[in-house]
Amino acid sequence: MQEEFDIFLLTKTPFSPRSELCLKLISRSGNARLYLAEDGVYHLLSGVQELIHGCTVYACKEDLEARAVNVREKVIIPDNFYSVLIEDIMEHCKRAYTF
Amino acid sequence: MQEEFDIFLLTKTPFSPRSELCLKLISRSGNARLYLAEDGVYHLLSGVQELIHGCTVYACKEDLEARAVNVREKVIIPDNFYSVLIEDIMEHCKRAYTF
Amino acid sequence: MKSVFYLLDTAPYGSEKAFGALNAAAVSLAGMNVVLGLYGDGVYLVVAGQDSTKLGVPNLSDILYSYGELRVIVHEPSLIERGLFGEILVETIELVDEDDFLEAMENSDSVILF
Amino acid sequence: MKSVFYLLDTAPYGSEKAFGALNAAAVSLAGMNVVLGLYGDGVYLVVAGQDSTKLGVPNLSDILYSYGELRVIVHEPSLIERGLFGEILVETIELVDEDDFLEAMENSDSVILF
Amino acid sequence: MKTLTIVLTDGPYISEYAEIACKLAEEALKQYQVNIFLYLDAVHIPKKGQNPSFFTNAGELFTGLAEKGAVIRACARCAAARGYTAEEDTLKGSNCEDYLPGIKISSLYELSEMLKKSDKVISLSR
Amino acid sequence: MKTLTIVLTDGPYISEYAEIACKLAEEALKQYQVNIFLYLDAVHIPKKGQNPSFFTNAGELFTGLAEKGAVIRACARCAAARGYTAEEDTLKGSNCEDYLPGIKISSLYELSEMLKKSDKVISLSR
Repeated sequence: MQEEFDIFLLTKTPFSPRSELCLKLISRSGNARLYLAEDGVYHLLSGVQELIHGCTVYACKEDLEARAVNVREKVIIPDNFYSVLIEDIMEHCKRAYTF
Repeated sequence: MQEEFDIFLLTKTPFSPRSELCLKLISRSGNARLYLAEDGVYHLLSGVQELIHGCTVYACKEDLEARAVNVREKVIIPDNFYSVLIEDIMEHCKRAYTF
Repeated sequence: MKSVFYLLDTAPYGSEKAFGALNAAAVSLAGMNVVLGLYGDGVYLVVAGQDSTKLGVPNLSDILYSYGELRVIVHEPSLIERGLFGEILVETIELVDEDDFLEAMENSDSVILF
Repeated sequence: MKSVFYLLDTAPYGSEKAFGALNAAAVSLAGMNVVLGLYGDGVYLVVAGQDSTKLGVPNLSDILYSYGELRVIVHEPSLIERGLFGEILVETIELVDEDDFLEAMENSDSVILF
Repeated sequence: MKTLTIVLTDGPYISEYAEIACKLAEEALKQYQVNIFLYLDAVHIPKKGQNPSFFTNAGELFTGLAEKGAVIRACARCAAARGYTAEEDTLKGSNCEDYLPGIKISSLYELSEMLKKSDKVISLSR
Repeated sequence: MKTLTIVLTDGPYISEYAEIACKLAEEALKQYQVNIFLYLDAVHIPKKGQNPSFFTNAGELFTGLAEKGAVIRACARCAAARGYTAEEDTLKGSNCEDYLPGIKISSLYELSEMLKKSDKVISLSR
């Protein structure tokens, strides 16, 4: 059987209470993937990668560019963010959450 | 000359960042009146009266009743909240703020 | 999909969201396991004695009562932070700690936000 | 009314609010003293190098530059909290501490929220 | 006569601000000139045909305010984006056929003019 | 075929969620059935005649999704409140004359039916 992940799509800024809830659920999941889109990409400026060890982080290129967020490390920036996200949600996902 | 007040209309819950900003401005004003309407009346459950000594607090009756906020003390509940507020803003007000 | 968790983190009356969440949860009761989770400002929904007559909008605590079969869980830390612990609460709800709240989210097939 | 303070506490791009605040501030420049105050998530507006071409929406930092006569003040504590202190910022803005930010609000005849 | 300007940015029902603005304007109109500027989602407020079963009809409230003398203007860019078009002709005090009587679409510069002529401003926004 | 349901609660322009929903749906439609339920302010999305000068036309994006097979339904109560009336007849796949082709007003029970038949659900809300 294929491995199954908990997929989190986060579109809120770090100071949103929903971001906090999202990060709590990620830290409880043993097998999470975090997709940052829209204002969610600002989490990369607050060092979210340090908070959620072991969670793979994806970010949307167009949203990074619009917001001038320069990522240096530990983040996957797919050519087609939404295509990767949809495949992950539909085929490799135990639970999908959006915040 | 008539006395002039800083009038604050607050319609946000205590956990809104705008409430925090509103309370900061009130604490700097020597002569503030706080009008709580809509979700702003929830501040009475968090003890806002203790935070802003010397500031007169008004609350909107219909909003208190809808939200089941029972006020015990130190709050003026006018028969016609919006009439009192408008007169205060238009006639006795140095600066009017809404949050 | 056999279960759905409606997350409400917005205060009632100031926005249509609480009314919308209650209606959506109610229609989902037929055929699915439904949980309405109140978090953050959403917990204000459970203060007892709401009377919205003069505001001219639906009484949301009456709606809560009228769907007695709806499971409503309330994030207790949010309630305490907001000074609601001493208040009388609507009886049909369940206070849960953070672990139980997150677990209820994890146990649902989907989460819908309001 | 001779002066107006536009308060923006919402992040750019995720919502039309930043674009709306910039346009409203721009049209007010003729005949009034205008300050655009960035607070909370609004401070994200001043990170330099924004390129929204692929998103298909207006470039908000370009708009900031094109109204060079608009006074834009940025609440420094909000900026620091968000990890933006080391970032390169748009040049036409003014970093201010909390006292100066609140004073600018107090010195305006009106405050409009976005 | 003193002037009050109210600035709105939210649509009806999703927030209570349309109703609060109306309560404020009703009181203010007894003694003062009232302007209301509808910006961003607030341009939905004057739409014809609203039929909210459980809430007060926001459109009717605003057309009522216009009858009592409030000057109500909607931002042209925000209105066009949301499918409300300004016509050349004005009928029943409106230049948009989707709008209730007395409420016009106008340029954003109108906001600036309203502010300049106002004694006080109230801004309501989520 | 697996089914994805997207639930929206915000109107166009004021938030980016209409566009994100569209990007997700475009990708999903290549392989899956896609349902979109428009709730609360999201019932404004399919309005005819939107003309946003600076943003992508949200209505056109959604009518395009409907053409590609997405089932898009708007909540009847939310739509009526905001002035969108369901007619008895269906024309070009829509039962509302203010709506773009392919998008219908339906009961809230449709949301529940969509959820039951779905493999995954994405909810986007401010």
